[in-house]
Amino acid sequence: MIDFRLSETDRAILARTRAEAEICRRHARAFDEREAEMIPDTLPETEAFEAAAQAHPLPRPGPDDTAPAVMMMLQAMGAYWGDYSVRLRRPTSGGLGNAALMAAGTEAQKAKWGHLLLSMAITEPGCGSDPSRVATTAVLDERTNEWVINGEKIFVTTGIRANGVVLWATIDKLAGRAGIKSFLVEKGTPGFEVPHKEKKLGVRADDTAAYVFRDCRVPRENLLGGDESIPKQSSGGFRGVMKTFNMTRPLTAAMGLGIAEAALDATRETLAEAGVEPDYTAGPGGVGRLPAAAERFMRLEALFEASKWTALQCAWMAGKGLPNNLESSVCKAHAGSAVRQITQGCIEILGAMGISRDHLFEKWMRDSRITDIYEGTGEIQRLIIARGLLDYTRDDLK
Amino acid sequence: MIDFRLSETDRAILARTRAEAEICRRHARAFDEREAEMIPDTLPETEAFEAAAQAHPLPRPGPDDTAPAVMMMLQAMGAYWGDYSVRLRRPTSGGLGNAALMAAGTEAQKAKWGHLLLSMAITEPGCGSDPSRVATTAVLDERTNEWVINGEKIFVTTGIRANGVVLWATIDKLAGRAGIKSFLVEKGTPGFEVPHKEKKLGVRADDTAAYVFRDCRVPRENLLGGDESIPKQSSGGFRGVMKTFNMTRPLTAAMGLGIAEAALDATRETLAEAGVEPDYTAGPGGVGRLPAAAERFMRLEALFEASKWTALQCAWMAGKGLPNNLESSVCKAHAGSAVRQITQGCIEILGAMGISRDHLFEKWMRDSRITDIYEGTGEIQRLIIARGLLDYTRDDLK
Amino acid sequence: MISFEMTEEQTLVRDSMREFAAAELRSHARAADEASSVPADLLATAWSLGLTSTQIPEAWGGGGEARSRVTNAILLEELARGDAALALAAMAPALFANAILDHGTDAQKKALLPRFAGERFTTGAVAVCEPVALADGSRPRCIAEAKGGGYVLSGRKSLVAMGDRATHFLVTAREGNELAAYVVPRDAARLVVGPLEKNMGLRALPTTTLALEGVELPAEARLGGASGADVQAILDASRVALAAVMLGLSRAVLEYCVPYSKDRIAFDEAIAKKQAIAFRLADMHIEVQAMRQLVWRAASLLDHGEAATRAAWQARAYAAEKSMWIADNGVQVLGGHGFIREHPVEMWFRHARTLGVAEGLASL
Amino acid sequence: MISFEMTEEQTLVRDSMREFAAAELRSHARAADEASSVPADLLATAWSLGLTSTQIPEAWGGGGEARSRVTNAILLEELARGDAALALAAMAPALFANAILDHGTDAQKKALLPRFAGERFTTGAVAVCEPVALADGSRPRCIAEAKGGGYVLSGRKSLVAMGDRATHFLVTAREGNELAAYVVPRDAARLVVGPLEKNMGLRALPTTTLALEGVELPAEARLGGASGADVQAILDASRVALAAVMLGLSRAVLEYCVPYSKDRIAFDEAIAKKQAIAFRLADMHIEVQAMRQLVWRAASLLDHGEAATRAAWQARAYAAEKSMWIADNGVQVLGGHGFIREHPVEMWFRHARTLGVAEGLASL
Repeated sequence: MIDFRLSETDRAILARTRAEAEICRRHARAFDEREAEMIPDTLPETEAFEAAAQAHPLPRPGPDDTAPAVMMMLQAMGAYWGDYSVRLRRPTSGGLGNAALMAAGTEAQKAKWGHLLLSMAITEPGCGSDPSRVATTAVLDERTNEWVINGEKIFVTTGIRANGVVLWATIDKLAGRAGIKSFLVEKGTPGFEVPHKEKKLGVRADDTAAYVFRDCRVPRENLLGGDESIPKQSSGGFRGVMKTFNMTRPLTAAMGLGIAEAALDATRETLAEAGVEPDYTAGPGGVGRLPAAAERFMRLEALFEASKWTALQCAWMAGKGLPNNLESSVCKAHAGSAVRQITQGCIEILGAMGISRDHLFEKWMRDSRITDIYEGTGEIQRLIIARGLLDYTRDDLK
Repeated sequence: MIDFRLSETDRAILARTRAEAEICRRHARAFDEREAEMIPDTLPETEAFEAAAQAHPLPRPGPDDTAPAVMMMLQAMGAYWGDYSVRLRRPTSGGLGNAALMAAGTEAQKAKWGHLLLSMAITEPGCGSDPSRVATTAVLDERTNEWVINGEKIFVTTGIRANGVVLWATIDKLAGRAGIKSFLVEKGTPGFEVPHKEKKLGVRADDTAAYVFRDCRVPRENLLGGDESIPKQSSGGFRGVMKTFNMTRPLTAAMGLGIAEAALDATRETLAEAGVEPDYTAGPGGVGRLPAAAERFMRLEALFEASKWTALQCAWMAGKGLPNNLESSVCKAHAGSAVRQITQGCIEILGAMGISRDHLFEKWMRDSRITDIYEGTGEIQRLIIARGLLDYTRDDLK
Repeated sequence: MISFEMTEEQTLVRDSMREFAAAELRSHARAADEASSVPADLLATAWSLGLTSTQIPEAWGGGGEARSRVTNAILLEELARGDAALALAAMAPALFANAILDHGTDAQKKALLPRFAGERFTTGAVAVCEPVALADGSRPRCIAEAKGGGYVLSGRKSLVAMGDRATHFLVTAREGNELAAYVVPRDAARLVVGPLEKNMGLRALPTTTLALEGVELPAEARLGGASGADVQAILDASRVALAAVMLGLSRAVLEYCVPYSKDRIAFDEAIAKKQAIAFRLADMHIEVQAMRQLVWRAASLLDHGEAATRAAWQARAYAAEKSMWIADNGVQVLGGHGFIREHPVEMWFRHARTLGVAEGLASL
Repeated sequence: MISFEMTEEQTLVRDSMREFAAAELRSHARAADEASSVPADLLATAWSLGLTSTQIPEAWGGGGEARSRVTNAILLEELARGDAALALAAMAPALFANAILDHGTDAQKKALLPRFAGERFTTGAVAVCEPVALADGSRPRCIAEAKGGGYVLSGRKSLVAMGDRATHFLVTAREGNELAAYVVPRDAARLVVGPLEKNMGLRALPTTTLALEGVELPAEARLGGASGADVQAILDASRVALAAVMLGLSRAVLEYCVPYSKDRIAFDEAIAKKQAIAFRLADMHIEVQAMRQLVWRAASLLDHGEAATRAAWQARAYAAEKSMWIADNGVQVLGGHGFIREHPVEMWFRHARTLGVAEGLASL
């Protein structure tokens, strides 16, 4: 049955998430301003997190609870409502690579690497948002049963702090997209170098790295999904890789939306202090009499809800094992543009105070800007959607 | 010197235009609703126009007067502020073909046909917004010194009422765009048929016709610009034709903007009656406290002014004989999208009353919608602009 | 538990309504728009499907089937995909009946609901809109004054759907600072039903004005009687319903533009192969998906009796903005053909602007 | 007579400023932004060009050149194209000086203007913004009360450009229902100049807060003296000036994106060959042209002493909206490179949002 309500357990889980997020937010500004410095891996407040955990015990999941995939989204939103980058510094938190592992890994692989913080390395200096043009190669050395990896990756989120990476490499250049596979490489593996950290517009505390692989050897079983993931018919191969996108695109949307929600919540409070309140009883003609700030804010809220539920529906499909490639692009594209409008719009509504670094509005605008860029730009998503709608191939619509 | 002020003469001319426009507007609704019927060519109020003329005598033009090309734009705006279609029924008013004649015709041609109402026929069933794919042919019969024209044209504005047409035809299919020339054909010429009138969303009283030419013969001198317009080097040929666009694109913009201004003026009045007033002293933060209707209206006004002055600058360049092909596309594209936002936005601001045919708001929204479509859609204009910006050829950017 | 799973019944409703809309609504839409009238036999056909009666409890002679706002939103989306004007005309009886069913006293239900369980088409009308700038359904200018144990209504209404044939009108008014509604029989004294209105879009939907020049009503005429009714809830439901209609309209535009742009050749290839067109189609699809989430969410909150005013506002405001954008761009995708009446897109463009500013034209 | 013809002088100013901006501003912009400070020698260089002094009448020691708001708008566009933050820092002295020149009493001119005609860089500061939500330059919360023949100022200001080094502050305040401004020397008692503010964009432009905790001023401190000054006119000019700055910023973005998108290869060809990118560049160009018309129009009205409040509002509001759109899409055109600080676009993105909500940072 179509239902938009949460169970008791759901609420408890989110309460815990929110409590943890509030701890993270205390450090948001400091981590942002101290980008350049080395910051200890763990927060000073491990105790605070434990306290939050005790204050919000998690009941046993029941049959009425929201599906794990959807709950994962709500938790991601909650976490990023607190702080995008600080949260990632929790040893317990997973990177994008973890989502890939959970989605495409074998049980053995999940058991072996599930505890690690895994980054995801797709983009290369040459290929921007075009995942099928991956130039990094993986060659199987039959003699030693090892994959030998060579290539460069950029824009690797949490690339410095991750203990390992799920990276895309081609095992057969001629096979094009079909030859692309995911491999898991642990930090410290010889030939795996992390030359530098990028200086960015936002998510400054969230280390974004460039990776270099030079004759980097990993055991045969580090091929994500195991040898079975090498399909009989080639076309399935790329889908195998693409499959890992089915949760990462909605999750990427959720991360951005968590930031947008933070901006909306703070704007609502600030407007209320200034005596400006939304009024949802106002009809289509009546909104014209509300203060412009209230009307504008209400529209941004609606945009947020539209984006949020579109992303949740996409994750719900993933949880159901329903093909959601088109929906993944839809929710990623929608959220990517929604968070831009929302975080930029909140500052416009508030006026000059919004750009002061004494508040977090400007940080939320900077941090959320990555949403429409990484894991496939908004343009790439629209290309995928349009091809689906028009039943066009890559050659029909470039 | 950069100056945005009008002279005395300018103001007198505009006062006359506005007075005439007010007469036309009285008939706007009737002409719109009675689309299907035959309506007499001249308005019942020729006397009213004469009275308006006497009430607003035109002083001698002086050196301080605004250039004719710019004044032509302001007059077009003023005329369409009244009513787009009714105005065209004035025997004295010119069609788009007249602008083409004035821009590209020889003195002899201007003298011979200047008094006629001339439509402009470019679009064909096959070629949409792609003028270079004109399939209508003109072949010179050396024996009789006549051009023999064959082809079909659609979306010919004022096509029924016009006494003649400036049409595009190719004299050399192989030469592509270079082979395209403009020809003047008077109504009644054998082989020139007008099969039917289109039923439209807007400008319903403004007859839009389809034309058919079957072995239609016109004298050699009906080639616009005369034989000299057939260039030595082919490339100039298309420019010769394109040249006629340099005033038609800004004029098309002005027509739409006249309608948008009508919508803004009426919305301002209606809001004032409802107790909602703009306040231009409000700063970037302060606008949030204005009624949403006022703030929204003020933004639409700004959009209008931006579009208006962009179009006027383009016309000013044409008047100066400066190449304004890029500017023509800029102002046409800007106005095309501006009038959509303005006329649709005014109704949204007013609420349900805006869609009643007891008022003209809904008609202005329908009428102005053609602006972004005819004389080259907004997409075509952006293509031209992008090629110019990027220094790309038609093959580089399709 | 958050779920997006349609019930079997909902899938059934969706499919059957999609068929009906294609066969009966889309096919008559253009002619009805040009004629500015709704075909009587169409209303009869819709009536025979029991669109109104099935959800009326058996106690009042109806089919007594369970009523789901989500299911009704799915139904409206499909009907509006056929044609918004004809869909609203066909569902007008339910608009009136649902308000009585949800908020009426037993006496009001007993007196009015059985009329909608009969064989022949019959309808009431709901009068919310008013012919002034910035009109707001939640703040009517129409006034109700208590007088001699009854009420006196004064004010003007517009966009009263089916006002030309309604047997009763449910009129919203301000009673002091309260928002209230009153059942006004067509033959009430000093009630003047105006001639058919001329609107930009939805031409096939007959609408009239109402002039209430001191209409005297008995106490029982007040919806919900002495305890009154939650009229905002009626408005909320109507906003969600209109959002569902705008959603269906948006799909109609998108689904017309996709094949058109694949067939239409310019510069030697299908315009759909141009990113400028293809990306716009993608954005239309994106917004259709997003709109539906807001509609379902608000409808589901209504189903579970939770506070829905905010969700309803969001669904309506978002659908109004995006459906207008979609229809406007549909016209642009068709270019010159978007401007002539040989194609339905110009009609949908008029529908979109009309729906986006209207209130009280539909219910769930 | 409507004309868009630049004078020879204006062409000269445009070209020389373009050179200066490229050589001195653009080249230092990134380092200055990362260091959050403006290079002192840059201010000296700008000063030596006489950007401030030349337009001060000879009577007060200046160059006495004719002042044209349009010319100054052209100048600001070019400087901001180099870098908005450094442009505002370099023009800060003129911001203060122009306000005195246009609205000050002879005594105020005599006392203050000669300072700006000297050899070494010196500046005052204008305090308009206030650190509250929905702050409005035309409705300050800062209050001036008449007391013992003088005035007492109470309130808080923010985004005071060059507040760290200004010798004087021109502070706007509400005097009863009147909008007024006061010259406050840096050493005034109960005036607290805050530490450098941390802003999202324009990091190179030093700004501070001001706390006026009952600052006592003599009657002569009031701008324009007893008859007062048209402070709205100062705000109008500042809005047009900021619009000119946003225009220059927008051009910087467009002119950076054009070559980038021709060089950047994706899917085997330059991204500029994709309509999705090419049309966005076209829209950027369209809006740059449109913005300039509104800026020139407002500036020209100011030059001719005509009512310009409406035109100034339009120029600022439009420039704020479109320059933000352009910078935001500039980031998108660069994709991942738009998000890293190796390219200037992320900085322009921060500049755009900052300029779009600021007031009183520039003049004409």
